[in-house]
Amino acid sequence: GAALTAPLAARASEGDANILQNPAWTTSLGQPVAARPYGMPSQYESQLLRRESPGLARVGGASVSFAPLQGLFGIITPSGLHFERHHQGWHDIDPSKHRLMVNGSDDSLLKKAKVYTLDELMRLPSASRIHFIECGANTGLEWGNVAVPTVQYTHGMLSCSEFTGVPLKYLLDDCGVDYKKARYVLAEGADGSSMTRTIPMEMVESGEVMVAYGQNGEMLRPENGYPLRLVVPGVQGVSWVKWLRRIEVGDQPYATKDEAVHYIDLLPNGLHRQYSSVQEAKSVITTPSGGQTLLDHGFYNVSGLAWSGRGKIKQVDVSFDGGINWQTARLEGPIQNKALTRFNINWVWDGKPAILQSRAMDETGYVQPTYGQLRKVRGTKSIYHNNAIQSWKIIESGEVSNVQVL
Amino acid sequence: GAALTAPLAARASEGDANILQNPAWTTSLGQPVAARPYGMPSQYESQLLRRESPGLARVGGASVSFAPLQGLFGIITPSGLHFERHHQGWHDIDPSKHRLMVNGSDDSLLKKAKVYTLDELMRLPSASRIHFIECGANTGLEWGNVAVPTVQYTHGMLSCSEFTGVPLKYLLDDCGVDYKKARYVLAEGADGSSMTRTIPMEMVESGEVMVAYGQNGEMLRPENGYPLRLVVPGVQGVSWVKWLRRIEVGDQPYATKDEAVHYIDLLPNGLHRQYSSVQEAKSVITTPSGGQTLLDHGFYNVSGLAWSGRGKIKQVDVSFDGGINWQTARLEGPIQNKALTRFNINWVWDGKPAILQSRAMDETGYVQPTYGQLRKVRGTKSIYHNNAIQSWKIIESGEVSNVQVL
Amino acid sequence: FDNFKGVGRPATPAEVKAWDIDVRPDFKGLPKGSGSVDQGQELFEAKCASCHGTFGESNEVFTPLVGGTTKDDMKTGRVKGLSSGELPQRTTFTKVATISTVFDYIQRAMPWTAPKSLKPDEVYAILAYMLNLSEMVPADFVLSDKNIAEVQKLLPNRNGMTTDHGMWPGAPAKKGGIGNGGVPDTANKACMKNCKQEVQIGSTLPEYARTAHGELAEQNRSFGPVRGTRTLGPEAA
Amino acid sequence: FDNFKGVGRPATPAEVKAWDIDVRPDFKGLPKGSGSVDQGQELFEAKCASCHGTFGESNEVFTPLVGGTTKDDMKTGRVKGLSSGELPQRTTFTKVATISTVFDYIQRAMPWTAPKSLKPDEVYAILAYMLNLSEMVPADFVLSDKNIAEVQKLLPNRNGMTTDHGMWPGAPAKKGGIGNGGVPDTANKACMKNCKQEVQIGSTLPEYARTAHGELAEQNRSFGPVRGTRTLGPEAA
Ligand code: HEC
Ligand code: HEC
Ligand SMILES: [Ca+2]
Ligand SMILES: [Ca+2]
Ligand SMILES: [Ca+2]
Ligand SMILES: [Ca+2]
Ligand SMILES: [Ca+2]
Ligand SMILES: [Ca+2]
Ligand SMILES: [Co+2]
Ligand SMILES: [Co+2]
Repeated sequence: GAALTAPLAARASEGDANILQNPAWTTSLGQPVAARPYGMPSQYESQLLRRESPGLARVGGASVSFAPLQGLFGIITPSGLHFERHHQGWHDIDPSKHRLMVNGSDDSLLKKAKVYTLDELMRLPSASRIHFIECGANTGLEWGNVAVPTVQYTHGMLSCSEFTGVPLKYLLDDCGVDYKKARYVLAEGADGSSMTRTIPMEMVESGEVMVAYGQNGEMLRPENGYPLRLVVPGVQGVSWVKWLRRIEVGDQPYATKDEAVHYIDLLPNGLHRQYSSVQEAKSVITTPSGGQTLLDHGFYNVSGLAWSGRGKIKQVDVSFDGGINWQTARLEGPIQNKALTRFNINWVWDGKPAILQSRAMDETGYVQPTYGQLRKVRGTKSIYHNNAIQSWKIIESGEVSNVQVL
Repeated sequence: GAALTAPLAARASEGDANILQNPAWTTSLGQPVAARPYGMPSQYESQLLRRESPGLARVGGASVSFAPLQGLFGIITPSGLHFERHHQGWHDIDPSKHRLMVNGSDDSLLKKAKVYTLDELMRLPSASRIHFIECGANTGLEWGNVAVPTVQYTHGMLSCSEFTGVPLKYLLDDCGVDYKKARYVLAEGADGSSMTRTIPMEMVESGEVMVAYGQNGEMLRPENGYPLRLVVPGVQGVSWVKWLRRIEVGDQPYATKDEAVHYIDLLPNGLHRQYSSVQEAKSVITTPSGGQTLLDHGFYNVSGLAWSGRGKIKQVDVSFDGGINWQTARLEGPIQNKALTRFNINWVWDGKPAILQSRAMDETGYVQPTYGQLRKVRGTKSIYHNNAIQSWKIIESGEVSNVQVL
Repeated sequence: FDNFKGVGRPATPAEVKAWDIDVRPDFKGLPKGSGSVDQGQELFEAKCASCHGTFGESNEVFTPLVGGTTKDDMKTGRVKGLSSGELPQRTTFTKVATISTVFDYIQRAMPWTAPKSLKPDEVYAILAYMLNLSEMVPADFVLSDKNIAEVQKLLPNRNGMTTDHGMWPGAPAKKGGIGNGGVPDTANKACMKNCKQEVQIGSTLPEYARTAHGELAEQNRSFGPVRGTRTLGPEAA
Repeated sequence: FDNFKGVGRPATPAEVKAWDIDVRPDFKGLPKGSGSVDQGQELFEAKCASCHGTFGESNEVFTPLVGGTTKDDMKTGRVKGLSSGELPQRTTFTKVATISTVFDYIQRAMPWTAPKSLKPDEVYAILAYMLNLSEMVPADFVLSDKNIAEVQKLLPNRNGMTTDHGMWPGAPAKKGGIGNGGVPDTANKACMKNCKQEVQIGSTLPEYARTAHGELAEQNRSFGPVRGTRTLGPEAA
């Protein structure tokens, strides 16, 4: 509409008043350095916040807040906007009182159970790696049909950070774990829920699983597990146990509440899949996306995110006609193992209706499925692991909305 | 000392009270999601802040605040701790009133001068890349002799972020710039100083120079140029003009105040180097570093940062004996063009005095120089571009301090 | 490096005992103790009912704990409502296949505001009451570490789990692992041109859902390539 | 893509005029106008002296603007104090090689609290006063767009710059660029073993510098592999 594009046009024949008269910030002295010893975003960014989806959970302590993907750039999620999922609320734990214990379900599985302080853990060989974390229930609201309006609510249980920590394998080695017998790891948190999940020893042995204390250059945020969380690259977020206080090696999986009652995927035949962990390749266009309105016809950079729990993203294709024809998008590098990958593609909107989709392919050759393909196997009540191709419909007014293409 | 290590040891024969009695956070309900719609670090992180160096500048509006490298991990600098350098203070600019103009020193250098709004710029093809930014004056206090106690003050005019924006070349192409004639670019800010710097067209043509709006996933912070700053990878920070409002293409360099009176390097012969821009390969150990004290003998992960304005870091070597013998450190990947690279190396401290050094090599084969080598050419009054090897001396008490090895 | 000199210390037996409270499906970790349905009812009413309802049926704070299971399910070990689609909602006992899970979770996490406050006997009693509510044990039942394995054999959905899928890494079940070795469910192709005849829309956003998440215009920047769509108030389309 | 349809618009001449205020070494961009030393003194005392001192000599808010240059420097175009080491501090006029720089900067940025408030004639007058303070022009001098190129020829450090270094990219000067083509100053080697006989310490942290930056114990975490060294207070070493 004309009202929306007014600021784009010159306001008088002479030119734009914002140019002809110098603005206040160009004609005055600003604020000193360290005015904010720890900085915050601009006051004009206050609309991008993590938000709950009304009606999703009954209590805030066992709920989700979604990251505002519709306004984020690149692959690093600002830590202040990292999605949250707690089961018994979050605490700001005193690191000087926090301990990490490593023990065995049986004494025969390791040489000695040990206790580590933060002082000690932070002396060990550290690694820093960029990884995505996605809740297994991300996009879960949409298994049956379109349910929520924006990418914040469809895909916002997704974040990506640079994590720093100690590969868990070093700790298990230090305790003399018998890897032949101990094929499972129980990770336990220090919050009220003492969240527990079984982690496959294969992933620990690969060196990828980390006991992390750093996130995006600083310590983990309290909401994300300060001072320690497990990082299990490629695996759903619930396994990335926050406020990590104990690691037990065992010879059987543990069937904890969040792998025996939740985070189990209901199939059409009434069976539930247990220990479903890996997040398969997925992608979503974030700009433009549901609940947004394009200001004008013409050129647009269409931008989105792709990721895979099985490794690197190899290719992302974008369709503007609901999946009939596809074009390969540019990937912003470097493309990393089990990390978000930002893709961009040029587009000129001619003002006619369009349906935008993105389709990720990972290094195993796996291609993100359509809703039709996925529902054929998994039905519509799976709750978890919905990685179907997302569609955004654009109508003449420029309004973008959430639709599902089969 | 024993007092410091007390928390490490079991407090009674039974065990640690922090384990034997569950802490409060394990026996209570925590805070709900979105308690903080935009999150902040833990209350226990309050000691890591950006700080001024007393006596360095007379007024806060034309000063520096240093990033606390001594406590940072990985390569991403938390945006709240990004170093600051302002010349006339910082403003929180209203993006709806901000404009970017592209013009020529002469009408013949381009087809048309143009004006862009944020609405428009953010529609253009975007790139996201991780780059370091280092002030040309970083480590400048140390040209003559050791002057400051910690790595925050020796090297803290250094940060690294994922930047998202439009390659400047696209804008110049859009204005029909004549690249044969226009070999220089003037970048101008919208703050009181209207900071100006000359940028080499070679770097714009390479596609690396960006008009950035995004930093670490969100918009730039006000202190870092919200809503637009120039990103000039590999070049000293003063060229990364903040609050960018104008780009002029020209056939001569501009000799602006901050390239004709400051950011010029005094040589022993009395000449100043003008237009010194590229930051040569450099590195520093951040843990342990000056002003810290080791708690105990034994194993340590020695960690630091390396970077080069000429491309990727190829190798980092670390010495524990003041540069007589060296070992190659592990590099955390992926190693990126003109980005910080985190290195780590194992070390067992036997309690004897030691001098720790790191030495970066970049993909051109250039090796970071010693103080002796650098001073031979540049003397001691250069102020800018001190990339000498940093030394940290550790004495029996565990105290680490800043020394210079020639 | 063969050791991390000076880092970490052995855990004492008392420390391991204090924290190693997990209970596995094979009941490793199960504390000794017992509790009756009656005791459990009293405890449940005092400590649990406010959130979960007197009969574990409440939907107020969380999905119901009990309900939706039948005598027949107890025989087959498969909750029929899960496949027939007749189940109004999936309660805890319609899903759980391992009774250890419920014991373990109550012991570590409930009551929600006072986790780890229950003694083993109390957990046994509360669980006995929940089993009675689920019609798995009679009103005079006393649950204990001795007979919990028998109860496991009655769990309505005990045969309701499968690990035959590609989302657990490592070897497939036939080679000692528990998954299918990583084989995914779907095999989409990266077709590029004329990939289908027509676009079949399966679902569009219902009007109530468009406005149920607040004013979308206020959940986007007020500048940039797009605006948040105005969904509430007089200006809304 | 050959064009970005719908993005950007031509700048109007008035807009370019409003923002394109830079002045280059060849005086491209210099506005017409003039101002006398006398006028300049009045303006300087009113608008500049509070920070820079009546004679541009103050060190209070910033390094001095004038001082440190000699009649001889004006002849050679090289400020001798820069190489002799006799200069107590580097004032603006000991360094600047292009008078355009000073005009441009005052016009865009000064006075500090009211940048861009000066008209061209005022900038000429103030600069005339500063040149007079630097003993480059007489007390009755009137600086203008017409004679500023003559003043350039008197700048004490006009020959004091070199671009013969490796820190500007592109072709070397002999091939049309302005730098040396990227050749660095030093050529250290990645020697790994027995690289020197002894460690020569050039400098250590002076005691006053150890405590001049506040309590270092409070500038580090209170946990982790190290502690900040306690430098102040009774517990300090
Ligand atoms: C103050 C509220 C509250 C009280 C009191 C409470 N619960 Fe809960 N309970 C919850 C919430 C909320 C959850 C979901 C936690 C989560 O999401 O992980 C839950 C989960 C459970 C579950 C897991 C159900 C499932 O399907 O995941 C069980 C079992 C349970 N509670 C039993 C009990 C028992 C037994 C008691 C008393 C000893 C009790 N609860 C007291 C709020 C409460
Ligand atoms: C309120 C204090 C203040 C006032 C008033 C002020 N200045 Fe400045 N001036 C400064 C500061 C601070 C700087 C350094 C800015 C920077 O770091 O970029 C400066 C820098 C300068 C410089 C550059 C010097 C150099 O070597 O970089 C010149 C020239 C200058 N001022 C001239 C003037 C003139 C002429 C006026 C009056 C018209 C004036 N100043 C008024 C504070 C002031
Ligand atoms: Ca156990
Ligand atoms: Ca999760
Ligand atoms: Ca100009
Ligand atoms: Ca700088
Ligand atoms: Ca120790
Ligand atoms: Ca337009
Ligand atoms: Co759950
Ligand atoms: Co300066």
